[in-house]
Amino acid sequence: MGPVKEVKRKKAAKPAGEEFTKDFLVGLLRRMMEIRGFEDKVFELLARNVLQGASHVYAGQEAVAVGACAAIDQRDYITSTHRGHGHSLALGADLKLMMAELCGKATGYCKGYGGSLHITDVSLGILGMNGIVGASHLFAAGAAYGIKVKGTDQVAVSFGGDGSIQGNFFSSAANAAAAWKLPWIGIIENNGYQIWVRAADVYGITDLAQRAHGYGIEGRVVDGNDVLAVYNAAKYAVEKARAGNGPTIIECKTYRWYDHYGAGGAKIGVDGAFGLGYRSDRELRDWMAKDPIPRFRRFLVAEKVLTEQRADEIVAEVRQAVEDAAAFAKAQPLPKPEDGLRNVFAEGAVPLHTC
Amino acid sequence: MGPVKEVKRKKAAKPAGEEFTKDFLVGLLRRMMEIRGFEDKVFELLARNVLQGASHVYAGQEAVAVGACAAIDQRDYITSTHRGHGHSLALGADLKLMMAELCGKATGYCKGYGGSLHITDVSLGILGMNGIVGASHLFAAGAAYGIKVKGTDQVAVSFGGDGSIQGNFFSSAANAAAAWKLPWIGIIENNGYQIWVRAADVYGITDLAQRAHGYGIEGRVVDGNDVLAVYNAAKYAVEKARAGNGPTIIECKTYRWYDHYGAGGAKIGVDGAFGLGYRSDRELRDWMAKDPIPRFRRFLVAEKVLTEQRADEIVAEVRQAVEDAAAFAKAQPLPKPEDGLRNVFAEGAVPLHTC
Amino acid sequence: MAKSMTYAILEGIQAEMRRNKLLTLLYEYQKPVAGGEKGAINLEAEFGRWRARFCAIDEQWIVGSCLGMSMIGVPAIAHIPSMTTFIPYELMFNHAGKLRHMTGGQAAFPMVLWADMMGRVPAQGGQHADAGLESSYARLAGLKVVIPSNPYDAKGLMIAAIRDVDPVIFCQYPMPSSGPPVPDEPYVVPIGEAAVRTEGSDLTIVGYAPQTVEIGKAVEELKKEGIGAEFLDPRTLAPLEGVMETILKSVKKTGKLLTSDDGSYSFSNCTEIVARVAEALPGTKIKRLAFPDAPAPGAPEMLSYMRVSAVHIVAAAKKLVKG
Amino acid sequence: MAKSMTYAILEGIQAEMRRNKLLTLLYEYQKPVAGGEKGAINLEAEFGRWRARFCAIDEQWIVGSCLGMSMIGVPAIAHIPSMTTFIPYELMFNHAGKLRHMTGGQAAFPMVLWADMMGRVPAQGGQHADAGLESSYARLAGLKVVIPSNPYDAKGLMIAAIRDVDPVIFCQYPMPSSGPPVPDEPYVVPIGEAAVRTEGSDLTIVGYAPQTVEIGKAVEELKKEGIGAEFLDPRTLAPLEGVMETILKSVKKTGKLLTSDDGSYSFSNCTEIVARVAEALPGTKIKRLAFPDAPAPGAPEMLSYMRVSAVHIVAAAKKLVKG
Ligand SMILES: Cc1ncc(C[n+]2csc(CCOP(=O)(O)OP(=O)(O)O)c2C)c(N)n1
Ligand SMILES: Cc1ncc(C[n+]2csc(CCOP(=O)(O)OP(=O)(O)O)c2C)c(N)n1
Ligand SMILES: [Mg+2]
Ligand SMILES: [Mg+2]
Repeated sequence: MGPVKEVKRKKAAKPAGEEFTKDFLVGLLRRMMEIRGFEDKVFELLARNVLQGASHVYAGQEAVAVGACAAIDQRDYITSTHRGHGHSLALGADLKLMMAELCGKATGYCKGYGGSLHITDVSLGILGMNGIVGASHLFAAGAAYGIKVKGTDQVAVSFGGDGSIQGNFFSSAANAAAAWKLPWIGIIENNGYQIWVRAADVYGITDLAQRAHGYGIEGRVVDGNDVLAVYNAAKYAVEKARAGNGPTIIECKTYRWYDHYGAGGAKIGVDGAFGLGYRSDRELRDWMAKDPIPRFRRFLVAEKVLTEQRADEIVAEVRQAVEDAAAFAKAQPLPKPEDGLRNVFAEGAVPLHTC
Repeated sequence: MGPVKEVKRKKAAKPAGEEFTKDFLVGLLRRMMEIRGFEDKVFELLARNVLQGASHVYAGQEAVAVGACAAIDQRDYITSTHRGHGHSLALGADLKLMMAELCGKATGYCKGYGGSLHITDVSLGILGMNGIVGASHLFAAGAAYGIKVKGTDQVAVSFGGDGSIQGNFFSSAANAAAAWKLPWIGIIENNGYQIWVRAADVYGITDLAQRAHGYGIEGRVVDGNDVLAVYNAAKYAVEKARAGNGPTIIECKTYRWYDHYGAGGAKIGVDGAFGLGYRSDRELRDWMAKDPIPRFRRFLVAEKVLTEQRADEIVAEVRQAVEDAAAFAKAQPLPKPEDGLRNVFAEGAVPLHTC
Repeated sequence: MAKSMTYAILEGIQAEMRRNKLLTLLYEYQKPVAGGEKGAINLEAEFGRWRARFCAIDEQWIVGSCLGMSMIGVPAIAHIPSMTTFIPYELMFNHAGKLRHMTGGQAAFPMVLWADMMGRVPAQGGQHADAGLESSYARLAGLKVVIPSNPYDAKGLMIAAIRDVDPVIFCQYPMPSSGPPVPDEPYVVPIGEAAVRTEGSDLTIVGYAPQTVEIGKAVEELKKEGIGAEFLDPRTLAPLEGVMETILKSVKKTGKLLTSDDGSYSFSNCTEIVARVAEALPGTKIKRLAFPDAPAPGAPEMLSYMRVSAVHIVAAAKKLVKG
Repeated sequence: MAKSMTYAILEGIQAEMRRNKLLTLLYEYQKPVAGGEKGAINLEAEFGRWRARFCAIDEQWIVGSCLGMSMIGVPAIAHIPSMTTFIPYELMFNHAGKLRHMTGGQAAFPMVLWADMMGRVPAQGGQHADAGLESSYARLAGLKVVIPSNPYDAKGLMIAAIRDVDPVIFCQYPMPSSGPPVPDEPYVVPIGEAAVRTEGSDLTIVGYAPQTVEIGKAVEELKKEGIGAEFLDPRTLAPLEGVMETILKSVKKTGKLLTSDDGSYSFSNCTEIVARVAEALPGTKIKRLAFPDAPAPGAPEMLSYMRVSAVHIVAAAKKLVKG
């Protein structure tokens, strides 16, 4: 095992042997903007008490989902977490069906059964957002085992926070993936906090990718606010996995802007990211200065991939799409009460016991 | 984290700053002989179907238990496994009460409730042999946390096989011990097999001590058939832990002579160690050539710590003590049937439901 | 303002931590902090981080370490969040519940598993809106299970649990600050004793935790219609022997038993109570109401359709009484 | 020589693995190998190591990976040893049992948790002599639980479990090679149907797995004394609706129900059956026999004192019938 490697963004942002097309690069920016736009809307709806339930807002971490998901294909699988809106959207999930699910509507992705924590579209290769921390890794590694049985060159990517490497599941995933070179890529989104608990106070390591070495897995650390750095690391891991060379664990250092979930403390029109007791506003401002979206936009404009004017147009398009999604969701029907008894098993309904 | 270190036996077998007394060295030999003698008797009783239940014979691994337990004091704690006879005896457990428990007698260590898998003497600091693989590590790390609360300089040592580092418990122990520098020492007795499964087929690492690094713990590899090498490594870890410098994981490479448990295939008077389908007799013979007991005996004789004659006397004394223990156990009373209803809670008995 | 459930529980723990200098609390993110009229409680500030420690997201550590430390005489409380109730199930089953017995009485675990229970919360989905999990623990040998329905019982049962040398599962559902006022001083609500919430002779209603709210409303409603319900709250689920004395005495009087449950129907909470009554008092007319054997859906419309409410209890009680 | 339980089960798995080229078995140390008159079965030799894989001592991996792979359409069987039954409890509870519901029907787990159950073996002590654990699973939403009592049912229920798109817990207790002969061909014993082992009209006796041996003896003994017992084996514990039809039909006829159980008494196996009978048929005379709410002690003298045997069943049946 080598030491933990830092994957640095290539000077011209082009990994060896690959020329990025303009469409690809602009697509990355648009996806990040879509996530931000969606999450800003969710935050607003939470603050206005229009949305119920525990939405864990992804704003700030967009580069991780978008960079990693750009490295995989339609045929591959991902598993996600409580903070999963971004992962789905990065794969191209429909804003309308997302929003309908958040609103508990019968036409949402999970027909209203799931809500924010469980948005799933199996047709996009999403094996489920899972509200139990760490479970994403085990299910993806299990899917990776299934890929070996099928004999295809698919891969399975799991997302998990800095909290996801401890607990019950990660260890089982990592050991088996290492022993049998499974096509599993574990993405650790290290945003520094587990609710309010600092990773540094509960772990004996600083770079969480180091955990990989104990299993015999290559661990990498990347700047999680640099979409191309994440993409490059993920691409490397995906190609390695497809070639039968086993798993990689990629730690993406990043930050979440808002509180753990919801819009607690935020007044409408006032930013609810500041004034949280467990972190300093200064720390937040430092990370906001590294916002992955303007950073990548500036880069694309400087590299003449995009004009400022076209970028503004995209912002407007995204804003409109999000507003349309919110309007769509509002107009959708509620689920039928008795449908709660369905989908327990594949067939039929379970008996009611209120009378 | 440095690389995995191999703790080599010091030339003169004396760690810096410590002079071994003759008593200490001969004591190590005697303890190993006691374990071997006890296990040989257990094996014989199993083969003759006198003993019921699943005894997991420790023969071959004596240097690990004896070396590690010599490094701790009466005030310290250990936790043990399904293969625990050796650990108890290394701490000075009474041969008679051990044998009585194996025979399910009312006067055995656990009054007949436990049998081979659970022999416990809390007065020796044994927090219980535990038949669930890996649990020993978590309970010792928990005890180590309790030591911090008490503010003493005790340590807690857990024994576990090569199978014990995966599964549910080890990871929880290692992470917390690393994060908060708990006085925990994890001893991994790597005998190469988990029943018939080779560690190499189910792990992505060869030196299991490497697992430690993923948590930020120092991991060491020692020759587990060299009692002084084990002692030195354990002593180092114990002193480090007492000084508040946190946990150590020590992998002891060793081998078990007999089958996973019982005396299957053995005819009375015929050695049941050979002819197991999952390993070669040659591999076994190689390890038997490294038998920790004659090896240490030769060393002590060469160093003039012991004469051959005195060594033979010890062998005879141990043999007698073991025979006495077997006779004692045979003569002991059986438990009262209704006592099975006791010790569920601290007080009283639970109701019977057969009528 | 009356003390909240959490304030009452923390007040009990605080008193015991003052009394016993080793008692230790491990938790995840649910800070042992509460504000109230009698002053704020902050266990980390008062007792230091070793004795009130937040941990990684590792419930196995939180519970397993409390088992380990309690074995060496450091009594401990493991506080775990609601969606993780079953992560330490194996630890409580194969270790906490068995080691005393397997060691012939040598091992003891003076520890409390303080398990947060979410209950049937809307808009969360199945993993974050569960109830009834206490019954999986009540099945296991060597464990005690308590389940308070108001702050008074919560404080008294927590203190009883801490003082008990056997491992106790303490289940906290979100409950309103109703019931008797909570004294500032420590006191004990004994484990194994049911509470008679209201007396009556027409039928016996048994239920606990969130369902006590619905049952309470139903009992009032029934009274208006001239039906006297005797409402019993078990408070302890294991061991059940003491609780059953109270329940059997009541059912002997009323001849009718209605149970109401936020947990699922099968192999579940009130099942054992019903079965014991049926064995002891053949001829009893029995009705069990419960959440169906299904996960809790997110959408509130589906969820509330599935939960038992006061209306259902009133209807079922009338049917039992009138024929 | 009749086929053993394990042979029958492996024969079923083998046939399904031949039929479905993706079906995969993960296990720990219990090799999928069995010898019999019809030739030896060795799944690893026949299907290769990817499809019949031994694993590290990590039941969470074995079960979790089967969940993961079954989600992508690779049906899987997770075989775990008896002392580890509850290690994957959380996985089956919060994931296998809930994800279909939480995703509005999108997620499916065509997997089988093949759980070895030790039963009340002497000279082992509490962790290695347990029984009744199936009821903890039967409580959980979205899971099916089957529990065969002979090789014929074992093969047919395993094939049914494999073909079922929902997750199924298949509980194997060590059982003798009794019962109907096991056909070489694949066949299905439907999930959710009880078996009537003997007919009778004086009382109904319900029990499964190891207790069927004791009940079988008791039924013979009772026959000699002129008492006709109807002996029902549920075979499925969840969902219980179909099984209850058979049981209720029988109890309606006999008016008396005796259950006998190797698992513990409380919140347990036959509790749910008793409670449902009590609700549906008030007036039924009911008796539950069971292992006490205690771990199994090592010493055989203590253990056998605690287990229900044919003698106890005969005595309890006579008491129920004669008054
Ligand atoms: C096993 C488990 N324990 C606890 C929780 C409660 N919980 C939900 S999110 C969370 C924090 C997760 O932190 P991290 O993994 O860093 O992800 P982040 O929220 O920072 O994205 C916790 C403790 C849970 N869902 N699952
Ligand atoms: C969690 C768990 N899984 C499985 C078992 C069954 N089992 C008992 S001992 C053993 C092998 C242990 O191997 P190792 O840890 O290397 O110890 P060794 O027997 O070699 O001393 C297994 C699988 C168990 N007791 N606990
Ligand atoms: Mg985080
Ligand atoms: Mg081994």
